[in-house]
Amino acid sequence: MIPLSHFLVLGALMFCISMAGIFINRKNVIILLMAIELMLLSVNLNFIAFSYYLNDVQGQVFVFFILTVAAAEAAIGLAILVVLFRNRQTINVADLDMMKG
Amino acid sequence: MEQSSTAVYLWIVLAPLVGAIVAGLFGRQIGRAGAHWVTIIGVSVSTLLSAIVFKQIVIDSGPVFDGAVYTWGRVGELELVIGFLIDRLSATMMLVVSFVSLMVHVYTIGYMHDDPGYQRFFSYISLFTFSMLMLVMSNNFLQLFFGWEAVGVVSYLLIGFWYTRESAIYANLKAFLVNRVGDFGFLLGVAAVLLYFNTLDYTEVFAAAPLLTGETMNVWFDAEWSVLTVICILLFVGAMGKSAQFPLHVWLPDSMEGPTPISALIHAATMVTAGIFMVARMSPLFEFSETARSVVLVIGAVTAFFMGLLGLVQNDIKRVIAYSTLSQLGYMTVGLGASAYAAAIFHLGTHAFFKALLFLAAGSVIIALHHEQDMRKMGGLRKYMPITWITCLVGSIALIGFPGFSGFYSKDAIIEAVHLSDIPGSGFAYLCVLTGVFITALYSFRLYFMVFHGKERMDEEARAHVHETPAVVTVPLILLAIPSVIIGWFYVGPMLFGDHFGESIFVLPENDVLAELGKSYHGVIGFTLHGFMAWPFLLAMAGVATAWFLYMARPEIPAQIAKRFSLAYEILVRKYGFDEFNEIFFAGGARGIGGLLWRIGDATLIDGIMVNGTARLIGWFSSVIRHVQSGYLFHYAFAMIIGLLVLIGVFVTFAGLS
Amino acid sequence: MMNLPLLSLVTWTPILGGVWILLAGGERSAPTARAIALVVSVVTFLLSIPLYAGFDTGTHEMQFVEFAPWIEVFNINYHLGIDGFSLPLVLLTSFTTVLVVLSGWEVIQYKTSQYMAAFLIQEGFMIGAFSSLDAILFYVFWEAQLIPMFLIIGIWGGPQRIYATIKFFLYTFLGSVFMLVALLYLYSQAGSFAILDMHHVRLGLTAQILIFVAFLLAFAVKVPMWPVHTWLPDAHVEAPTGGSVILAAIMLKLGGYGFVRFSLPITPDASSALDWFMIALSLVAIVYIGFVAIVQPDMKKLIAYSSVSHMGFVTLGFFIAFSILDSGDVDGAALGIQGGMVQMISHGFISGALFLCVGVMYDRLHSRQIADYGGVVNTMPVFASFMMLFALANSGLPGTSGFVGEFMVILSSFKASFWVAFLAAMTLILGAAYTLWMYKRVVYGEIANDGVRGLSDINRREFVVLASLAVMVLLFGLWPAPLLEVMGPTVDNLLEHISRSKL
Amino acid sequence: MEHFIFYIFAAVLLFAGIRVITARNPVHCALYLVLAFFTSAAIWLLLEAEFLAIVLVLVYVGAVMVLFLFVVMMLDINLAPLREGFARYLPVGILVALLIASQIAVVVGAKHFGIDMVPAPQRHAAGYSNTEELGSVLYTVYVYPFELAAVILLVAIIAAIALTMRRRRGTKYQHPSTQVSVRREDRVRIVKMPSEKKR
Amino acid sequence: MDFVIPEFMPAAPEMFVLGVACLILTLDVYLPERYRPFTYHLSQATLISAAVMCIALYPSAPQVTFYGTFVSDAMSAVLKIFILLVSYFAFFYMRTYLLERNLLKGEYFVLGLFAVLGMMVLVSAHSLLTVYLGLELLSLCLYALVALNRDSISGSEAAMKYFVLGALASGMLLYGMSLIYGVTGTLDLTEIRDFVAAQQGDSIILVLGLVFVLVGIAFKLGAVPFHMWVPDVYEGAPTPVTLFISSAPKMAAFGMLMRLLVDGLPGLQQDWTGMLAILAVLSMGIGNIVAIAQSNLKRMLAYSTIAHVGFLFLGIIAGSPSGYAASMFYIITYALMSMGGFGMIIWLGRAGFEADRLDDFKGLNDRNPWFAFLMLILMLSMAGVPPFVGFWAKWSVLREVIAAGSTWLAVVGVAFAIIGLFYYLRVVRLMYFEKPEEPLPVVSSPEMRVMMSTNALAILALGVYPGGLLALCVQALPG
Repeated sequence: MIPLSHFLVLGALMFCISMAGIFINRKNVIILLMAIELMLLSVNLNFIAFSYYLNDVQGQVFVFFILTVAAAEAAIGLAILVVLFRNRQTINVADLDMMKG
Repeated sequence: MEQSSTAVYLWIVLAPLVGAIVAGLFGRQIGRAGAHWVTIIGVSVSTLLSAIVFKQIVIDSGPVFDGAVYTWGRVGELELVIGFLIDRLSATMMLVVSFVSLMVHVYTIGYMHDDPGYQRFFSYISLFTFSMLMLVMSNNFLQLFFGWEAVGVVSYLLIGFWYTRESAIYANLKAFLVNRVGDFGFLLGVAAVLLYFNTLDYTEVFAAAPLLTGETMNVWFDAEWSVLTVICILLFVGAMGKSAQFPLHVWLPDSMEGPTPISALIHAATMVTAGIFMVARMSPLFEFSETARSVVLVIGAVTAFFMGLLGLVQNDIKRVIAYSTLSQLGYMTVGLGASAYAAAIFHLGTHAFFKALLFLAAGSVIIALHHEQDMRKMGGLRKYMPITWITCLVGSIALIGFPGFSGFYSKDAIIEAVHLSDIPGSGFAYLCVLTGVFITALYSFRLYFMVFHGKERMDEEARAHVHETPAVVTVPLILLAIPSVIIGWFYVGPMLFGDHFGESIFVLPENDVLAELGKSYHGVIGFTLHGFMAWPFLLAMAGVATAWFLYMARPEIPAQIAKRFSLAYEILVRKYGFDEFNEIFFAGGARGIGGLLWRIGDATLIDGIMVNGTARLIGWFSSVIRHVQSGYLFHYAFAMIIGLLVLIGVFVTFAGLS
Repeated sequence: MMNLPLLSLVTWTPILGGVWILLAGGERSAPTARAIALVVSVVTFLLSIPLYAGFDTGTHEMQFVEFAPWIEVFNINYHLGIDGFSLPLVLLTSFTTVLVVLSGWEVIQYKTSQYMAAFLIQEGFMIGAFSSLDAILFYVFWEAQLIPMFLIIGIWGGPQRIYATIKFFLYTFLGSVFMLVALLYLYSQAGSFAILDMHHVRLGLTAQILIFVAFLLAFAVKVPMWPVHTWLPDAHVEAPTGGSVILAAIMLKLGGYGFVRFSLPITPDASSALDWFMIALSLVAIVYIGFVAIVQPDMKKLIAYSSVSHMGFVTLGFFIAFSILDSGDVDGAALGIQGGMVQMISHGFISGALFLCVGVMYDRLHSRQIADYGGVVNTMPVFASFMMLFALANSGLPGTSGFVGEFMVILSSFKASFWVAFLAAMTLILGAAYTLWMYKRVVYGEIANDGVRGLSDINRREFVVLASLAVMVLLFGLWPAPLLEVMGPTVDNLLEHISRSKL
Repeated sequence: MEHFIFYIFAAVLLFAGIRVITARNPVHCALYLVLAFFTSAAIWLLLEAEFLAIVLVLVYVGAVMVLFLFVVMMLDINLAPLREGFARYLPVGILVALLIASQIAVVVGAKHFGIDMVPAPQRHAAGYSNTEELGSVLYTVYVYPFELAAVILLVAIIAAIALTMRRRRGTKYQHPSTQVSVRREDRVRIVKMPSEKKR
Repeated sequence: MDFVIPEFMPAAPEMFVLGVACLILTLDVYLPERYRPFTYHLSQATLISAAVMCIALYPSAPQVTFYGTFVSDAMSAVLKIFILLVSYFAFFYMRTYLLERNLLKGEYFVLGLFAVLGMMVLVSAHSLLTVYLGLELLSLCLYALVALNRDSISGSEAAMKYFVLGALASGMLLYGMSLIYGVTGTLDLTEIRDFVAAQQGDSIILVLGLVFVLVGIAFKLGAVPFHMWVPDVYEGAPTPVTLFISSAPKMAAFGMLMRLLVDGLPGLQQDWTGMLAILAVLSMGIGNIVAIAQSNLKRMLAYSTIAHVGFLFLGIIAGSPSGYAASMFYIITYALMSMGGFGMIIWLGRAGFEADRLDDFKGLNDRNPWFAFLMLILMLSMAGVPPFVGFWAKWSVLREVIAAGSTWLAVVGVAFAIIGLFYYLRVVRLMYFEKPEEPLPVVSSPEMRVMMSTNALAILALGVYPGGLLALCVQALPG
């Protein structure tokens, strides 16, 4: 039987990978959005693992809502991305430095 | 006549004040005549009343008056009042002060009659009279200090009367500051009195004085000083300022830069006597501190001798008299130091008369020569202005202490007193005062010969206009000449050996030199005759002779002497370099320190580094930090993650480990 | 009469008057603004007179007390009252403001209504600060008055005004926020913001010292004491005449007032533990600043420095008291504290007067540099005599109010130590030196330049202002008894209070 | 057996995740993300979350990832410049990531969540339906969150439209109302003409 | 299982807002152009009437409903009321601004209303799930609002940064929630509290979860080092949106903080107190210091927000009901002030001219004394100078933190407050001591004047008599 800790460690690793993805990725905003999806995925993994080992459905419900929200988030994120691209003709992260200081 | 009340004393003080205020504030309205009338009336009133008081207190030996006028302020038990103490001493002083001031007022009418500041001048001198009277009539240290400073201020105003003259306004600032140095000590003295007597009232302080003889205080790190000594010396510092004792004498000669011989006279005859009076008043304290008295003695002796020397090389007629004043003040101080207070006061009185006489005479000469003050441009004036000549001669004789003239009695008494005194320094003092007699004779007759005899050195058109001065000038001369001659006869007895001052001056029997002297006193005549056989007389005569020889017979010699002993001469002309020293060391030093503290301390350290430095530091810091906000998403994300990392590290990992 | 809320009236009349001016005054209506300002300030002054008339000098209790709940949740109340410390300062404030309004009469042409309003509001805040018995109420007034002064200096000031006014605001704010912390701490100990309750809260020595330091920051900056005094010369030099007058005459007094109202009674043990430090600072102020003042080329700066030096006597008087108390000489201590208080009042008159004098000259020649003057007496004799009086008063001449305070403080400090008195008495020389030297260079001498030649003597308005101050200076110099009488019981009570340890 | 399956999928998941953030081409990234979704769906199945696993595949792989790909294609970004200077930040990135990962792992590791601490629950019976269980609570206990989720989706729609929709010149639209309300007269015209004579 | 209809009344305002929002949405689509203002007035009416409902339904005791996912207590009621009022002002400014530049679109108000709904959900959330959903609802609306002016380059950039960082933050929040759920086995805040209270031994996993949750909160409030989005978003977003973001959502975020930390995890108090202390010091420091270097007023106010958040934390660090009350007072008054500040910018600006440079305020006293005076009030109030309400805000948090015994924090706070005063004074100085660059008088619509004056004078009035609001906050947070 697989111990809970394995799932959690896996989730932690995924979480850190996605976090790293957000700040080591200097170029493409889309990849940031994907990293965010990945992050939510790892959170979901946590919830589901817990809910299984706690034998409690709430975790899965929570995951359900996270999935919903994540979809909405993705939609808005992509919309913003489109607007940005129309204004700047680029989605290069390193170009988004109009405002600083 | 019945005992006069507070009202009378108040009138004595206030009459001149009223005059001063009226003349000062409404001078324009009442005009010149109005100004001098109102002030003269004021002063005459107080002179008259002082005379009455004098009669009551001194002649009829009425009871001493000691009463408060109003409470100035009260702090807990300590009550500070304004009040009068009228005893024989103060009565005498009141008379002298008011009389001399009256003379001055009258004389001023003539002397200042074409000066634009006529009213102002009258208000000043009336104000001066007021302050001086407040000083002598006070019954406590607070009021004493008040009068003390007030006369200082009026002298400041008088010296700077012609405020457009650079020399005048330099002199008055100098005078005020030097006086302030004296007052500095005086105030500390008053503070000390309050500390140890817990009151500022004369009578209480004097009553308690004997109990404090044993008391000591710690001034230096471990040196225990007698309290009374400290108090007396501190007070005497004040006296040194006012009475222009060495080394605080520097202001007096310069005050002659003041407009007129009148201000000079004010200082010479009255203001400077404040110090002498004060010490005499404090005799109950000084008596219990031999140390203090020898300090007084030595200081006085030094002043008497060395200031006299300076008189020899001066050519400004007023300055010569000024230095002679300094020297005579030295004599008085010596008298005080030898606890011959009466003699000192006596000399103060006689000196007031003949010195006033001399000043007025000099003034009259100056008017006659249209404000020429250099003796080298005078000579042979006796045929042009006989009255001035005679009176001036009388004055000089009195000054050198020719037996029979007033100066003789007072001065001789002091010399004898010093001779008899045996406190430390008396020997040195005796030497100084003896030689001082010679010097005195020398410079006063130098002046006399140079002005009234010899060949006429003034220029043509000056000579053409020379003539005797008007009555307002000459009358006071005569009025002053008479007492300069005779006053000694009447007062030597009662003042020195009688009980003229009664209780008001306190002398311990063991150092009552005058009583000692009194044993050999057999009336005026005997005293006078004895004078002819005494050293002082011979020295004086020698001085006169020398003066005649140098300035009548062989006028070229002085120049050669000056060349021969050029160094000594230089020193004298430079007045021992005091002015330079003060100018460089004190004035310059103060400005230097001030500038240093300002630029280094305030501007650079506090403002530059502490205040603006902090501001600049923060500004720099902020301009650096703001670059962390680089505008790049990944940096922002990185910052968040680092924050997360730190929080986890601190609160989870470390907490977990510990 | 007595049942009127006098203190509230005196506090709020000027504030509301200021608001009225702002509402009434467009820039066109300068005359109206002046008129209203004068009326309001005079009314305020008249209202403040009954305070003195009805003041019972027999007790140290607070009088004319007004009490109304303000913030019930934290037991903060609108609590006013005056005792022997506050009364003279309140009167001084209402008196000075009238003169300030007059002095700015036709001098201020730019935004007159705002100018007048600022001063009236300022007056209200200051009176409020002097008469509040609730720490927070006090703090609100104390801080609020920075705003009008900030604007006064900044809008109507000289060329460097912006630097000066921001420095002024930041400096003062720096001090007061730490006082706020201290007050809040005291609240956490005493459970009440009433100042009188704070007086009786017991505190350990460490706590006392920390609180004392916090208070010190606030009050030392305000007084100002060396070395946090450097805002004062700048502020004074740049401020318009009225601003300098209020600043010197009253705002500095808030610092001294703070010491007797807060530091001494609340932290007596810390105060006596640190009195050597305070005395040292005071002496530095007296001597060091005295020297600095001598070399100032700018009249206002010189007077500003002399203010610092004179305020040194205030703090000296307050803190010399402790070492005297140790020797059990209560009267001596009282002498010191009363001396300090008298010094504050008299300095209010004198420095105010001197700044007005400089203002009179500045209005004519638009220069404050001593070098630009000389021989003023030839063209302005009346003015010269007034300035002479104030100059002498500034150098502590007996018979003027300037003497009284210094005299008492020196007397009492001699009781503590010869050398303290010695250094303090240096002011006799230094004060005379810098004041009269300036007077000599500015007023005496030949007419220096055509500017001076063209000067006209003071007009009736200026005469009234200066004369009324002159009367005050002489009155309190010749007869300080009433002043001392008012303070007497309060001072005794304070001494009785601080002689009891809180440990 | 389970362990074996788990480790396989875990490995694939991690690999896919790493590739998502490191692949050069965004299209590849998207595809790796899809892979990640698939593998985690499988892992969820191990945890008996069948419904969610299926939803994940359907909704995410079916909808969200398609949207991503669509956008990637739509904004045809030239891929060349999007990569340089990547390696420079990699080390620090890895370092920080590992630091955090290790710290978390220490906490959530075997010490607290080992099999001995948290015993695995016994399997559900054969008849058990994960979907049913979720469904039963979703509209009752979680009605309020459910409504909120609906609102969120609504907001997403509004926002997406408001942000991206714009009317261009020259685009053609159908107008159903006019189409419906068209009458015969508008379309056909009857012309009467004589019929042709016969010869 | 058996299903009982939950109590709806407590949630009435939320449902009302939701309903009207949907109504407006439909109207906005079908209403002809000339009736468009109607949607604006309708939404304003909604806000006001929702506020009225909140007052009417003011709960005497906490009411939990929807199976423990929703709670309505005094705190939520008070926060909701102020959120609605502030949003009322914000919508007004939004409309004036957009009309001047004819950018007006119905979506602004629809999204605004949904954002308001999100905040209401957030402040009365009683379960991790509703906290998350409310937060997302709010955030998504805000992202959209920031980008809604589609042709503004800076707007879209700001939106992108806001979105990515926001998503990152909510991801961390979720991770934390998952850990908390994993330990406690429940999402209900009360049950979590009881579990933590009951459980002994090391709570290290909970602390780990707490850290992640706290990051989410700190991000929403904009505390250092999770503040990076604040300046850019404030500068890039359209000014009225900035105004909105900087006012109402801060109160909601405060509510979220209260829910999660105080309602949910009081057991870990000494842990989150320590974390908040670090964040507070950093925020006060960085915020105040960097603000000095700003030349753009919007950015300056952004940094001042960060600093204010630092002060806000002080009250929570105090860890007592009165401390929370102090923070609540702080956040409410702060919302008022920042609204006024940005309102000033909107009012000074014109079509084609954003008055967001500091220099645009030069000589305002010459151009329009009244508005200069109002700005003076705002600035000094933010600086915490009496007699303005900003002073009372600082006063109350300082009082609490001192009462809690950590005087050092208070000292640090006031030290930074001094630095803060400097840049607020700089604005006053520009307005009063400098000559205007272009001395043209300032034009403004009467209702604009009324709104601004009410806003600023409210700050003055609250400064003279803060007692009422203080009392309200205190009773809104019983022990």
